Amino acid sequence: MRNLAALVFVGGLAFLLLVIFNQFDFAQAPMVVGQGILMDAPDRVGAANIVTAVVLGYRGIDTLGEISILFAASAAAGLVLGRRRTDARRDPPGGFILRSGVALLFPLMLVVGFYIILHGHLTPGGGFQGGVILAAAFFLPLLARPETPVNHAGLSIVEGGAGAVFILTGLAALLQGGEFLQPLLDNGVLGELVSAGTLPLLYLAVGLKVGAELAGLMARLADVEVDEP
Amino acid sequence: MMPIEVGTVLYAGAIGLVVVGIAGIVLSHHLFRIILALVIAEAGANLLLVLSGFRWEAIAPIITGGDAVQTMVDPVPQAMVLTSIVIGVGVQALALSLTLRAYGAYKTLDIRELQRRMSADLAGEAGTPLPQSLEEPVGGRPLPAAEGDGR
Amino acid sequence: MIWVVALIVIMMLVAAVTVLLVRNHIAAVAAASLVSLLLSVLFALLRAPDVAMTEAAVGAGLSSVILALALRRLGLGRVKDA
Amino acid sequence: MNTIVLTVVLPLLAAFVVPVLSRVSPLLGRLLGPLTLAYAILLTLQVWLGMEGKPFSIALGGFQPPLGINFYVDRLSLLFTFLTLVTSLLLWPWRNETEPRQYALTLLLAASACGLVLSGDLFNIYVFYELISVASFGLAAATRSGAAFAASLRYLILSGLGSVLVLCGIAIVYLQTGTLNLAQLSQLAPETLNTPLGMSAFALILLGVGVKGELFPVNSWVPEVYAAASSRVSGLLAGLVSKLAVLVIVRLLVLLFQQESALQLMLILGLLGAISGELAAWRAKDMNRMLAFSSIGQLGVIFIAFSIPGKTGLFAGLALSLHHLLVKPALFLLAERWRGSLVGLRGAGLASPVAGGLFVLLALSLVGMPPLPGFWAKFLLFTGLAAQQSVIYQVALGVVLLSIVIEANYLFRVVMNLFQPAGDNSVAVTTDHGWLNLGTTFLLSALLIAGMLLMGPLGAWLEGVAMQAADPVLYFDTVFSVSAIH
Amino acid sequence: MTPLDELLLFSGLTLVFLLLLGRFSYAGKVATVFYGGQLLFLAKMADRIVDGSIVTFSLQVELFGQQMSWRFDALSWFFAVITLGAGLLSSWYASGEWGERFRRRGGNLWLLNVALAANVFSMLILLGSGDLLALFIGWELVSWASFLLMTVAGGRAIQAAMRYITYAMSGAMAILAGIVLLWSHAGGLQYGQIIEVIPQLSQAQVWLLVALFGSGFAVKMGLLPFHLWQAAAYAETPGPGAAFFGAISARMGLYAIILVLVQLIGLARLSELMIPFTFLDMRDLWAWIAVLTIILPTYIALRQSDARYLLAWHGIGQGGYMLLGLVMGDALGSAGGLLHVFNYATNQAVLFFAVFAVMFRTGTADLNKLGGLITRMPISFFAMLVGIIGLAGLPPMNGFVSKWFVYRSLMIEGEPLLFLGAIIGTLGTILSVYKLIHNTFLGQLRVEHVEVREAPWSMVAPMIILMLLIFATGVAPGLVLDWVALVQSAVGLPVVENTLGGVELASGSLDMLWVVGVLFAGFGIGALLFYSGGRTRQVHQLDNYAGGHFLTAEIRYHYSDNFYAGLMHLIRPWYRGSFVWLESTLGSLLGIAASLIQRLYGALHPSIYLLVTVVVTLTWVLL
Repeated sequence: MRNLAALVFVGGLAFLLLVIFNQFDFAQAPMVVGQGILMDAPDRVGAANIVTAVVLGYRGIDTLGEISILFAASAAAGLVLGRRRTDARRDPPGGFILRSGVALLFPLMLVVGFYIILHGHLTPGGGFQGGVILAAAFFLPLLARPETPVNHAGLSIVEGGAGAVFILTGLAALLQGGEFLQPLLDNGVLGELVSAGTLPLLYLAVGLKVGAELAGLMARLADVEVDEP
Repeated sequence: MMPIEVGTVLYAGAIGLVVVGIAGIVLSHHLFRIILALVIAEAGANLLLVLSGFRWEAIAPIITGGDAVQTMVDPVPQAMVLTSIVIGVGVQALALSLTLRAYGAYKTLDIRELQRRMSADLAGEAGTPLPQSLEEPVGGRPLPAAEGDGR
Repeated sequence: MIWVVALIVIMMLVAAVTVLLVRNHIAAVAAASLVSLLLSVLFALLRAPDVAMTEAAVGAGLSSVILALALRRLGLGRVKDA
Repeated sequence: MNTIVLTVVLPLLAAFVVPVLSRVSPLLGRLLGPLTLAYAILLTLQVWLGMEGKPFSIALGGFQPPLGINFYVDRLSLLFTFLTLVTSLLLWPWRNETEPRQYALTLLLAASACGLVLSGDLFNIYVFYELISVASFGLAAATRSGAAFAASLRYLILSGLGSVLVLCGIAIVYLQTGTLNLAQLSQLAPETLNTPLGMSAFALILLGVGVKGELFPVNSWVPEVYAAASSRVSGLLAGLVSKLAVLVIVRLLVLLFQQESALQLMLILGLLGAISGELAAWRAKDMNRMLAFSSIGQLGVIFIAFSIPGKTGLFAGLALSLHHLLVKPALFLLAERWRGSLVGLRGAGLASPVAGGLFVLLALSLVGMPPLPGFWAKFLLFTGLAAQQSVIYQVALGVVLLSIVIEANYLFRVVMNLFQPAGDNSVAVTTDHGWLNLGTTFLLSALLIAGMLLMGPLGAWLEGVAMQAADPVLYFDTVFSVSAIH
Repeated sequence: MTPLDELLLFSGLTLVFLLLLGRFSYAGKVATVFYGGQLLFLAKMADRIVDGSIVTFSLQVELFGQQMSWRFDALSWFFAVITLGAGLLSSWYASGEWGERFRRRGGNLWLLNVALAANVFSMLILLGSGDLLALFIGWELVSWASFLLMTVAGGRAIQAAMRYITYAMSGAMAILAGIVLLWSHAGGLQYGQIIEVIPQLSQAQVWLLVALFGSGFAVKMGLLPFHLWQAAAYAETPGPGAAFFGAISARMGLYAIILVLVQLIGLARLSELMIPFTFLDMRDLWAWIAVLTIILPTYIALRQSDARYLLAWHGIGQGGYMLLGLVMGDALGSAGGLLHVFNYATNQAVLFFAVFAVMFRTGTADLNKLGGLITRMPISFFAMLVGIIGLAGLPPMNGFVSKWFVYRSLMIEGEPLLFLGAIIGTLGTILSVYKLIHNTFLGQLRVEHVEVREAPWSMVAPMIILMLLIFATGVAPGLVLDWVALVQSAVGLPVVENTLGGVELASGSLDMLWVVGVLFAGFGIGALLFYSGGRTRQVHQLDNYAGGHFLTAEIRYHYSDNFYAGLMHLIRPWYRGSFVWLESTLGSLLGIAASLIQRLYGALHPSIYLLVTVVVTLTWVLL
């Protein structure tokens, strides 16, 4: 009965949302801000990937908030899951194929991850995507050899350090009389690797932070034992 | 009859994801499914945002060299969705950690059962025990003794 | 174009419903991953390569891994479980 | 002037660094947070003195407002920045055994709260709102009891659902206007958002954000979380976070959705919240639950206040919010030792008369005994409601009056229990409140008394704050004149 | 410094002094002196009051555009005299052996002293209010101060106090609603502004105002149907507190009624407000409420077996006389109502003092466990005798004068039904006060009370003062009537033409000097006849026989249980407890609503609420 009522309301919600969104002409939305940014970005920011320009430039504080959320989630998860007991039962190590595969994949993924991060201002991809790949790279060995202890201290240093770099880069601009997170260095030539001012640096910080955060999260989830209350 | 437009299909897809997600949250009682449903609903909302920046005949907002000015799609919603996706995964990880711990404490993954056991736990801690289930009257049934043992 | 889009959307919705209806939790995670994957294809079609990459990496990849890990810890990770 | 951004950034920085620092030096780790917050408070005061009452806007990253994100600093946002920092400092988890992660989460909460108040961009507000959410989930679970985990999880699910709704609302606004900058939106709103579509966006955002603001039907997490979380966290959530959520809604109302139906929607939900919260609190059997339900009721009243159109509503709502912000954390701090069944509290006030006296003072102010500040806040609300012609406002007036009667009843039932000699079957009550809790409560009560004595100037000043915040044109001009100068 | 500044400052100082030093044994005595000092300050402003001028308070507060001021006019002054008198005597009563014993038995004397001072102080603030906002603040202060005093005893008193505060808060909220409504019409809360705006309001609006204000003030007065809280709350308060409450506390409601309904809105306007579906107007309604308040509580008092409760229930009933006289609105009726405030205060105080004196010595106020104390506590007996004569409204005590005024006014105004009601009430009063004095002081002395002595002087002295006062103002009501006339002219009622002994009226005067003279002449003759017969012989109190048998002290022949058995048999079916039923039904309804809501909040899976609300609001918005 309750489910039936809920279904009716779900149907109602679908209908209402359809009614609402059908009133918009598809692909005709006013692009007030978007157009402005498209005109402004190449000269102001100098990043070929305008999404990156938005993420790190125009909406840089969003990104700061976002890595803070990841940090908060990771800290909260750490708080919730707690420290692992040393005598806890561990998973059996992975098989030979897994282990050698990991050994092979690990450097490859590192390279790919950093490549994606560092080309974030030029091509699709950037700190988030690259960070995820880095996280996967660090998580894979754990899957293969569960008995290896996770270096949470190292991870938290990377987390904190990368976050601090992001903020300090922003503060540097503030100290020079600009606004917080104002791009600092010269824009350089559009489309080159070393261009777009401090954007690559910021994206590197984001990538490292995201990578460390997610790796830590996965390691904790893989590591936790449930029976302990 | 009007031909179905791509826009309608896409909006329907996005709304469908949102609604399926919400339906999952509301209808499902299994914590794990609820978290999955939350992920789906968020994905739908993300799609909605991306749709709001779409333009026909436009290219992705990346300058590929050559200074021919081409129309591009709106980069702002894309940036927002990037943010939103990462937020989503953080929340999801936290939710799963909490689920693990809640399961560890109460040995159930049913959200209703979890609520019951938690309320009983909280009430017991506070020294205000909940009344027993109202379906069963308190105390034994005052039935006449059965034939066999009525000696 | 419309048929491609419609096909993807329908598959996506079917996968989403599957997530809720299928009894096996591993299959549900797989279906959720499929939703993300199809969504990232849609993002790519919508000229949002960055988002598509992120969705593929985060939604289809990382998120599924996290879910699977949690499932294993909850003791629900076996395929045979109903 | 642009140092105000540091109130967001420095706590964030401290939060990032604190886990590492605590490994190096636990003492530094413990001190970093409070020092950062104290410094941020000083910065806020400096900006306050520098702005001379005139609002200004900061273009973050030097990207001018409609394109980039701006921080809008007026007296209201600065006031709440200040209050956020001070409350976080007062409710700082000082205890020795605290994990550094909890410091980090508290700092993140403070930072995001400041950002939420200052931000002038809809999506940026959403990001900070999510940050507050995640931090508060973590803090709510920080007691590491099973109940805390379960309550926090249920809170998270409801909140996540709310986030999806907010995102949908943002999508509607963006589809309709093509911008997310509040100043620009406030200019575009009369043509684009004064439609059913705009209203549906408002409804979605209201219900989404309302989860944190303890809005009526989406607040069932409140009793669970407050009963399971530590008192300091409960105080922070009930006192601060809920107000910030309300504040976001109010900003949107003033700038974007100045329509009757939006106000009515809020009014009705607030009404239901007020009466349901107070009634539930009336029946509550333990301290934390009672305070939680009472906070739902109070928030309902605050929603009612903000739904009065124009400056009057803002003034009354702000006064009520400030009062609640002062009183609720203090009550939660007292409840830390007095948690548990209300019957078991017999004699607790006799055992620790100072705490009992403070409880009575706070309860009296909450009930609205003149001339305590609570009365004046409610008086503003009542006069505002009575001046409205619509019947529903008169109904609201009656309901709020009724809720006060109920509130007086249950609060003083507790007071009577506190001051009756303990019977044989009452639970032994720990008398020790700890100097920290008692000191903080004392400070908050002293502020309350000071507020009563300085009610005249305080009221005039608050009215100025409300007047400034109620002016969308000023908002627009401020944000865009800055861009002209740069 | 105006005299009012001095008065309020001194009153505040008294409170502060007691807060700091109230736990010492001398505090009560010092406080008594302080109350005397306050009375002196009050006397100091008497000449200005007599001039008809107003004494202002120097401090004015302006908040949120509302000017708040305080001032004393004749009305405030009149009530303040009674308040301070009651405070002085109560404090005196408590300052000696009574307080010592109270403390020894585990009572909190500090709290009692402080609460009494807080009550006096807050009442003075209320009486001084110069606008409606100040009035409300004073009102709330009085409410909470009373609550404080009620809780002193603990135990059952707490229950009563909780009931009181619920009623009082409901009343206060009704008043606040009225104030806020007035504010929205007048734009301010000064009395002048309100008097201006009232004629412009529609009948419906005034109706609402009268209902809100009236019910709010009625709660404090204990008028029907808001009377249930009062008896227990007053009776359970320890000695002096109960006397103070009985004497003046409930009259704050009358003060406010006079101020708002008579002075601001005006009785004439009340007569214009018709009650739908009846031929009554608002003023008739008030008169009938007054009469019902006289009758019902008085007959409930008749059933009480606890002396304190009996008196407290009477207090409610006597309020009805005051209101009845007042709504008559003519010179004689309103003078009777106002005079009764004073008279009743003296009567009730002396009665409570006597009852608590008995309690002090015997440890009980249960009317079934007392009797024959007349020889053991003669002064207390005499105090109670004077008190009940006054309360029942018989000459030569002052109660007679005020009630005579009210009856006379009812007759002149042509209200036979109301008159009949008042008479029925008086009948009940006489019956129940006789029960009081009979069961306490007359009849057989109980064995366990043989050793009982008269109460100590610290308790007896206030009683003697009150007795003298009652008798003096009974013989020469003109002493008080002068003040009453001042009040009448200040409020805008017709002024009574009084003489020292009473009034001169075309339709028949009252001169108490004559009445008392004749009465005492009669007594004298009676006594002469009685004693000249020489047939009296003094025997021991326990030396008794009945039915030809000597009775030992152990045999109980003093019937007190089921007093008035025949009458009770007759009227018992009328005690339905309807109001109690109404109250508990309301409470249960609220309880049901509350538990439903708790279930809502205890929902197992609450996200469905979010879904439902989203759908409903979106539908509402899109339509």
